[in-house]
Amino acid sequence: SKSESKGKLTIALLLKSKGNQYFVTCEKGARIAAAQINAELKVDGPINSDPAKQNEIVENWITDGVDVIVAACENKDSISTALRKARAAGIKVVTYDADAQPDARSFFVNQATAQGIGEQLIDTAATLTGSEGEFAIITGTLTSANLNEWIKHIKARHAAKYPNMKLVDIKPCDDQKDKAQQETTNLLSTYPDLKVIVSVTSPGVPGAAEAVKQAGKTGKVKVVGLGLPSENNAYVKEGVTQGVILWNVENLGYLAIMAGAAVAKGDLVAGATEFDGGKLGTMEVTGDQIILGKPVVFTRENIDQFKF
Amino acid sequence: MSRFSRELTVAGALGLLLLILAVFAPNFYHLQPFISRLTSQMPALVAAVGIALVIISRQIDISIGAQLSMCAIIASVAAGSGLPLGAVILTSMGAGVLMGALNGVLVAWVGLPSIVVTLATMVAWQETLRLWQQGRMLALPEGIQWFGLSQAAGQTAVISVSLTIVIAAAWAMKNLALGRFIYAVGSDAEAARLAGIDPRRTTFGVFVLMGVLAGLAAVLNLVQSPQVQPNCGDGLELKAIAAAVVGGVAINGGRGTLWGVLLGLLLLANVNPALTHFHLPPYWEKAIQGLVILLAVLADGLGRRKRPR
Amino acid sequence: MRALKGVSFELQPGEVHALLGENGAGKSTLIKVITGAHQADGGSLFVAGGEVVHLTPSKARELGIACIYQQPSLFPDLSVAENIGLRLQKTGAFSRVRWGRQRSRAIDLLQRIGAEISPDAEVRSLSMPEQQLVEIACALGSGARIVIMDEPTASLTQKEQHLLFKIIRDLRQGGVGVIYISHRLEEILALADRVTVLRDGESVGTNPVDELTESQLIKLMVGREVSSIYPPSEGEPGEVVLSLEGLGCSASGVGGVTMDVRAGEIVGVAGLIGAGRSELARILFGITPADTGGIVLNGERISITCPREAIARGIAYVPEDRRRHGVILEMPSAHNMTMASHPRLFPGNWLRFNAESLLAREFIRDLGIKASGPEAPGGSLSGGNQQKVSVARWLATRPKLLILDEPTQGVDVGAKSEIHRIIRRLAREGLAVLMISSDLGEVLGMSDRIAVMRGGRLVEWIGREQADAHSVMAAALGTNGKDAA
Amino acid sequence: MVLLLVIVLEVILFNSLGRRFLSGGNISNVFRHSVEIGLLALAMTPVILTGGIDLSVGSMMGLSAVLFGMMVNSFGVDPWLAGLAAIGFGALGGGLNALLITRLNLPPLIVTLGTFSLFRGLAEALTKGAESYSAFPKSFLALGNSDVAGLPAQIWVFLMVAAGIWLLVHRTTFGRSFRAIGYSAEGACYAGIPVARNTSLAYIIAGAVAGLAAVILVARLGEARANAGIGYELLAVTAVVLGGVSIFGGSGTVSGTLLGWVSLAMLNNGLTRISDYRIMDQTVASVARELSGLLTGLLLLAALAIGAWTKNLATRRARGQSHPENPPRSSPP
Ligand SMILES: Nc1ncnc2c1ncn2[C@@H]1O[C@H](COP(=O)(O)OP(=O)(O)OP(=O)(O)O)[C@@H](O)[C@H]1O
Ligand SMILES: Nc1ncnc2c1ncn2[C@@H]1O[C@H](COP(=O)(O)OP(=O)(O)OP(=O)(O)O)[C@@H](O)[C@H]1O
Ligand SMILES: [Mg+2]
Ligand SMILES: [Mg+2]
Repeated sequence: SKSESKGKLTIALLLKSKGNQYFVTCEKGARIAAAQINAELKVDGPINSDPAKQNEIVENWITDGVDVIVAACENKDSISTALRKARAAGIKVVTYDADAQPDARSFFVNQATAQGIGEQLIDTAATLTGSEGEFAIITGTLTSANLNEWIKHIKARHAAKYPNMKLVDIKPCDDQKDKAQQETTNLLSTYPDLKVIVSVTSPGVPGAAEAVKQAGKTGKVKVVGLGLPSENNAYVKEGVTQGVILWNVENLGYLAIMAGAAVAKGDLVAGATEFDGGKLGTMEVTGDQIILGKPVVFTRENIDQFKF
Repeated sequence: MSRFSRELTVAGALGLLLLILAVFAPNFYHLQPFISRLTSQMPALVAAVGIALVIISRQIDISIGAQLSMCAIIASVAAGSGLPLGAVILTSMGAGVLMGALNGVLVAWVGLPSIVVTLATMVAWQETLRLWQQGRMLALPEGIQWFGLSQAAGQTAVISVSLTIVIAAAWAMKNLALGRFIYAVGSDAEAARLAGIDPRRTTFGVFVLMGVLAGLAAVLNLVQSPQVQPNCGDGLELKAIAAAVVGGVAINGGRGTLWGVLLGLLLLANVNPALTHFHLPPYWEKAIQGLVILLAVLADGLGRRKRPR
Repeated sequence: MRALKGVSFELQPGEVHALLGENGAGKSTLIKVITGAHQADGGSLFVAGGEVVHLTPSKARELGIACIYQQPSLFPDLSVAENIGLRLQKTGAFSRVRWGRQRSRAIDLLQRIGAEISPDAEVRSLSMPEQQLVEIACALGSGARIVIMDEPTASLTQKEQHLLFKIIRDLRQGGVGVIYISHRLEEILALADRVTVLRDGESVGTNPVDELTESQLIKLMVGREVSSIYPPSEGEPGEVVLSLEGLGCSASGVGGVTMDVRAGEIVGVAGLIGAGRSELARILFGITPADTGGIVLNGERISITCPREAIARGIAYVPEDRRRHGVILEMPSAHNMTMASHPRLFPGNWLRFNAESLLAREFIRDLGIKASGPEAPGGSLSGGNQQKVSVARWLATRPKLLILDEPTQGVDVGAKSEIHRIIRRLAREGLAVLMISSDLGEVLGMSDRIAVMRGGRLVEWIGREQADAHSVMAAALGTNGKDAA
Repeated sequence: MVLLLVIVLEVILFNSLGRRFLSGGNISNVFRHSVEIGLLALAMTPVILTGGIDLSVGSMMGLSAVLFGMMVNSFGVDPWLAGLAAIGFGALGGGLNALLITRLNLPPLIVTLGTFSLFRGLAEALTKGAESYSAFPKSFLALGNSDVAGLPAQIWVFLMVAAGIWLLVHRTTFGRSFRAIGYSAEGACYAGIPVARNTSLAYIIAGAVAGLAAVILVARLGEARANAGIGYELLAVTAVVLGGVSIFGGSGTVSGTLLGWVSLAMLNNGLTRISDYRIMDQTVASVARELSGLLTGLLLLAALAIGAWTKNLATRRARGQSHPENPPRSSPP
């Protein structure tokens, strides 16, 4: 294949958005992996919320003739169109972070399933409130596909397991911390009995925490969400935010590249049950997914150990 | 008086909204959330004052959101390097002055259309920020949040500074020759020139003032939480322009009061919380904001049609 | 692009100095140079003995020069009091506006000139003459040593005129120098001490008014006998093309206009500025909606709601404001000339460049338009040639009725008689012409019949034989005993 | 012409710095990916020629995309029929803008700012923000992803629209009247030009083309979602203005718009081409895309400043007085 003729593997890493701390960290892990296996790494991603941008980047890579595309997908259906083209052009495709349609890639490096994330979030919320009372969700934008996927699983788990909890509202914060803060303030005054706020987007967690703190409801209203430890460190220590949930993002980027390289080299083929995850050791392969491992719940005790 | 019909309409609409909230959602008036909500609108209010001046002088500035982000990040970097609070505030405003002056030079002296100039500078600042900060949320040092005061005192400070600016600007627009120059230039630049007012200097000054206010708004935004995000000004331009226009500032210049702007901003800013308090689904939010803008100008257009030309 | 070539002119304190000249002679340009609105590119200006360089409007004001511009230059969004205040302020940007004082000063000034205008009214709500009054108030309040008035009486009624004359005499008494521009010779004879005549941007001489008669003035202005420049009327008029039956529009103060215009006939419409002549034309052309009376065109009763409809009916209107309505300055002359005939020239809305350029070249040749070619932008032509382009646009529509509104405004002497010849030729070819003009000589020289309007009404018909300057002016002013105003 | 030079420079620069910039596949990508913005820029040209602006086209794309997806997925409408309907909805939205602008004499900037929010809001409300539609037949998706006669399929549609708009602007009386209205609406009215009708036409076309752009975007992405076309209005305005169309109306050409669009599209693509180069051991990768916005802004300002420099003199001379930024304020009666 091309990779042999060139000698050096070219791996393209697609981010959901550039200039976003989460993906900056992913990229960091990816670079470590690329350096380790001596592959050339290209990184790109949209800088705005234009849903068509990811497709454009993938198609550019197709003309570039990269060997592997490792993609985090913003819009599942749209990006699959482009990824299928890439596969048709002989490029290996692995997804990470957010999956595409199964026929558009060979493996998905899963930090945790959408279901897992959704359930982890509501389970944490339930634990904090004794499985009862009102809760509200802060999301990024209303049109964001994978956030909606997580919310769907939150709702399903809620309906199945926590009949005494009540989802009162879902508010978008446009991925702006300040807007999350304002929305939370509104939620707090609209629903005085609110017990917990769940943010499925990372700027939403510190935003909600600041609003709860300013309302003097620290501890009375819990805050949980998906977020970066660095952005939430202070709030967790002050006891405003109870649970920040995230996987080791750097390792996610690392593993995604390792998986991509393994697929390209033919080390990882359909039906495999494990592959060599470099510094992460041997990773288990379940069907067409490679699970990074359980998300970490950052708490007052462990949050200082994570530097991203 | 018919001159202030728009202000009265908006005041009426705001009053009605607040009344309905009082009856159906009294929670809206709980002191702490009420104050917090008000405080969080103050940066937009200060920016809206600036944009109102720009529009009254018959220009437009869509770079203000990017200006605010830029000022906020420069200020927080300054704060991070250990500058005292006062110097941080000055840094922010200074950055605003420079960015405003750039717009001003290109519009007033080079003679380029303001919508294009500010479109270009908007993109430029946004991209600079992305390049520079990579979306990192910056943590601010101690003593910046609430100006190092208690929360209540800080909120009072933010609100009173902002209202002071509105009042001072409204007073100046009414009572200082400079304010009248802005109206005059917006009303008819050639007549202003014949009356001995320099339209170019006035226009330039307005853009610089806009920059100062953007810098100040950035500070007022900065002090409300311990971290700042590089996209904190995104969307501010639309919010401020809509507030000014809904409040009766004529997009063709020459007309409008800052009281109207204040009312317009409060009206638009309260639509969203009201929707929450009325338990309306969030996905109606944008459509309703758009309708409010259209209805406000529609009322104006119909009123204008009745008047003989 | 030289409006002024060499003007020598001096103004004594306590003198009313009239500036006289045909339309486009450069009077307004001269005073715009004096007030710093335009920069002179040669010569020098002395105020009270000192030479002034780089004059700007504010510098002019400091020097004590105040001006009433021909086109009111007020701020439409601001109140009357504030307009006056802004024009009078001599303050820095950071000084206080004293609303109370400003308002009482405005009331005072408006009273002095007998204007019944509320100081709180927005200027955009004022009529043209009211705006003129505000301009006068601004100039009077300035306490200037030199007051310039560019056709201040253009739209004033007798009452305000008399008050204005009294004020001007008071100013003269107080040692103020007044430059007074007007096309009304009787005003100049009554008011001025000396008169300077401008012709095509040059001063042709200054004389004491006492030594001059009206006809001498005209001769000075035009440089030859007026009567000689008009082509003679010939032939009998044909069918009635247009008849108006009590036409009017209450909003603009025009009412009860009844008239017939025949093919081959030139009907002159005389009247003072503001008499409603242009308004009548705008009603006929569908720009202002009529609300009373009817229009009969070629025997058919019609109503006209927009210019497009008027054009389709064979009406053409050469508007009075050439720069705003007559020519689109940025567009090529050829495009300007075909603009009103799109449906006729471009069937199916497809442009036909050959046809367009052919037509443009024909008009350029026939009307003697001096242009570098059909592509020359309207704004690059001289005023007279712009006017010809405007006329060409309407001739291209092949109208049955041609309404001309101040057809020779801003047009130099040569071009003027050329336009007159064209109008006469068209009439001869069977066109009905309604010619509105403030130029008395033109009305007298061109018209087969003269309709005189006053206060929005058609007050008198004067046949060609009876028409003279006196009878027309008297009818226009309403001073021939029948209707003492 | 400045823009041609810019494009040539871009080609030389990107081809020497980046990889395979001039390869057929890449050139075809450049156009495939910017067709929607190109369509909006084309549609915006008549609007800007009349002295107006339409900020709602991007949002209209979102609304049209959602309506289109809904028709196909929820009501089983044939995608080609639904595509026509989406164009129709776009025209309807443009009609709303036109109504407010011409009948009520409201400023286009504010009207379309309102509909900018309204259309996007309706799209979100219709889908509750979350739903999207992706079950489209292959034959339809081919419009967005296949090549026809060596060019991306949608380019053929684009070329047809471009030819149509070019004819409209340069070969019909409508185009002539757009300019007249842009230079002086009042003057156009006195010349018997149906100002309200023709202005409306420009906005309706803009809406319809936005609808078409939405359909093409959906065909390319295979998914219809309320966020289609976010921010495209500014990109389109940028291309138009870069192409030398005066934002005050009156002057400008469709070919200028096309050049403006091409130079922007190449800049955008070319900068990502050079992304795998390293400068002093530092990857430029993370920088390139951010630079594109910055350079776009600078390019815009530079092009305008040069344009203003050379043209200002001419217009000043033609107008004789007043500043260019102070066009006559009165509108036709
Ligand atoms: N801005 C301008 N650009 C080019 N030519 C101009 C401009 N303004 C006036 N002119 C021309 O300069 C000449 C003098 O104009 P001006 O307005 O001074 O005449 P005027 O004597 O005041 O005439 P009127 O009696 O009509 O007021 C005219 O031929 C006119 O067409
Ligand atoms: N902008 C305006 N607003 C209100 N009234 C106006 C306005 N313009 C004109 N009028 C009124 O309409 C009447 C007729 O004006 P018009 O311009 O038709 O007079 P005219 O005899 O044609 O004078 P001119 O010689 O200047 O053309 C005037 O008496 C004036 O009061
Ligand atoms: Mg004059
Ligand atoms: Mg007239």
